[in-house]
Amino acid sequence: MIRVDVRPEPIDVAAELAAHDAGGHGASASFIGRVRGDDGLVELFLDHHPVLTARGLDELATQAAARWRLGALTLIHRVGAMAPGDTIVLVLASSPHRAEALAVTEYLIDRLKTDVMLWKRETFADGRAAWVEQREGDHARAERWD
Amino acid sequence: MIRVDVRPEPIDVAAELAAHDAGGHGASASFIGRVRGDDGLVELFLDHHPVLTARGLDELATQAAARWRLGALTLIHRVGAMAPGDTIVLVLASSPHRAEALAVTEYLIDRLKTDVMLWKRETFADGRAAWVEQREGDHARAERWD
Amino acid sequence: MRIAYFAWVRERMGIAEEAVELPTGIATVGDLVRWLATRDARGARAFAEPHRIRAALGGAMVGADAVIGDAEEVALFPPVTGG
Amino acid sequence: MRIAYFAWVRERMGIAEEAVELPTGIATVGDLVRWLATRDARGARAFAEPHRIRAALGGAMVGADAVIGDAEEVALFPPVTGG
Repeated sequence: MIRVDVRPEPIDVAAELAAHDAGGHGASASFIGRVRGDDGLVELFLDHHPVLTARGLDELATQAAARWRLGALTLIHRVGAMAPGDTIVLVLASSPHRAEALAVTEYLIDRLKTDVMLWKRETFADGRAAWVEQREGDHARAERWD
Repeated sequence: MIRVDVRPEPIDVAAELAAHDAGGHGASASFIGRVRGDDGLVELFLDHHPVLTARGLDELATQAAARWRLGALTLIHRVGAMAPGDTIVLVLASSPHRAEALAVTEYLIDRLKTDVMLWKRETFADGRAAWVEQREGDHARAERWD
Repeated sequence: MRIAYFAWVRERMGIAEEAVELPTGIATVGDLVRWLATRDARGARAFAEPHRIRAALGGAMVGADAVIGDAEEVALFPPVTGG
Repeated sequence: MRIAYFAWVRERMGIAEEAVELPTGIATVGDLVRWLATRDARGARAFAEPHRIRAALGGAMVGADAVIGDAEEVALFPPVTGG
């Protein structure tokens, strides 16, 4: 079962985990990325192009399914305005064996950072707001998989 | 917050996740290992030496905390009789940054396989029961970290 | 044809999208960006640094030399900053 | 002193643990295993292959040459088969 979603609504991790688990899998790995309230950040806004994000996530899921034996995959990305502590992204990957579940989770979270079309704007307690610049480190991590 | 537990009672993943998350962390990775019903397996029994398992898990948690910046770590291993689909082991690792959360999860799950004193007995639908022999593959994976 | 703007390109343009009739001689995405940069003050602000602009045609990423042709939408935006 | 057995060693011994008085001359874990293997039929079954036996003294893994001394517990078991 592959489930991919991009949406402005909050991500209910426990509910997604329960739905993902319904089949029962030998090994499940997950990654949860949350908004960090560093440096007085009060809002993280993610802008996106709906067609490009949906296509990007679908392609990532398809690549992962072609590369590893997957029992189930859940890939949910939130967009729009978020507060510190909110879940931005959830990856749940299950496989009969642990190495695959861990590898696909790491692959997807690395790839998400570079392959999915999202733009971040940070707003701070003092009123400053700025669009985040591209970071080289993300590309270096993602290229390990090529 | 570091939480380590070895116990015969079922592991409630959603409840553990909620407790682990209470602090709010930038990145959380998890691994869930479950009993696989391969080849007609009906019961997995894990025997253990309480002092050795507790010490082994504590040492692993301490090593992980020394090696990576951890916001929180949950490490729970079930012992005793389990049925297919039951959760055997749960690792939840949180860190401000995703690379650490993923690395510590992979480290712990690899190490658990070799460093924690557990003995597996498999019982099958046809009545056969056998203690599992040591596998070389687990040691090869664990040694990558030395 | 429709142009969609994202992130700070949208903020500087002050609109999320607009319908335009391409002037004669505007064939590629690069031509379009150069034209927008000279069309008005907000365009000058949004497209002052063309190397910082990325584009998608019909939902696929393209380079500055991509021919717009009869695409329904050209999307213009900064490099992505990840998930 | 107490001997604790685990996994198939426990099954073959038929007991989880027992209190023993060590005979004179039994100083190390290896001595203990060899003695148990000759003590009775269940010991012969459990300790027929000493290279498949691992041991812990006072909760720490030790080799066959470890001196038992005044340890409260010697644990004897097969190689672990993981988590």
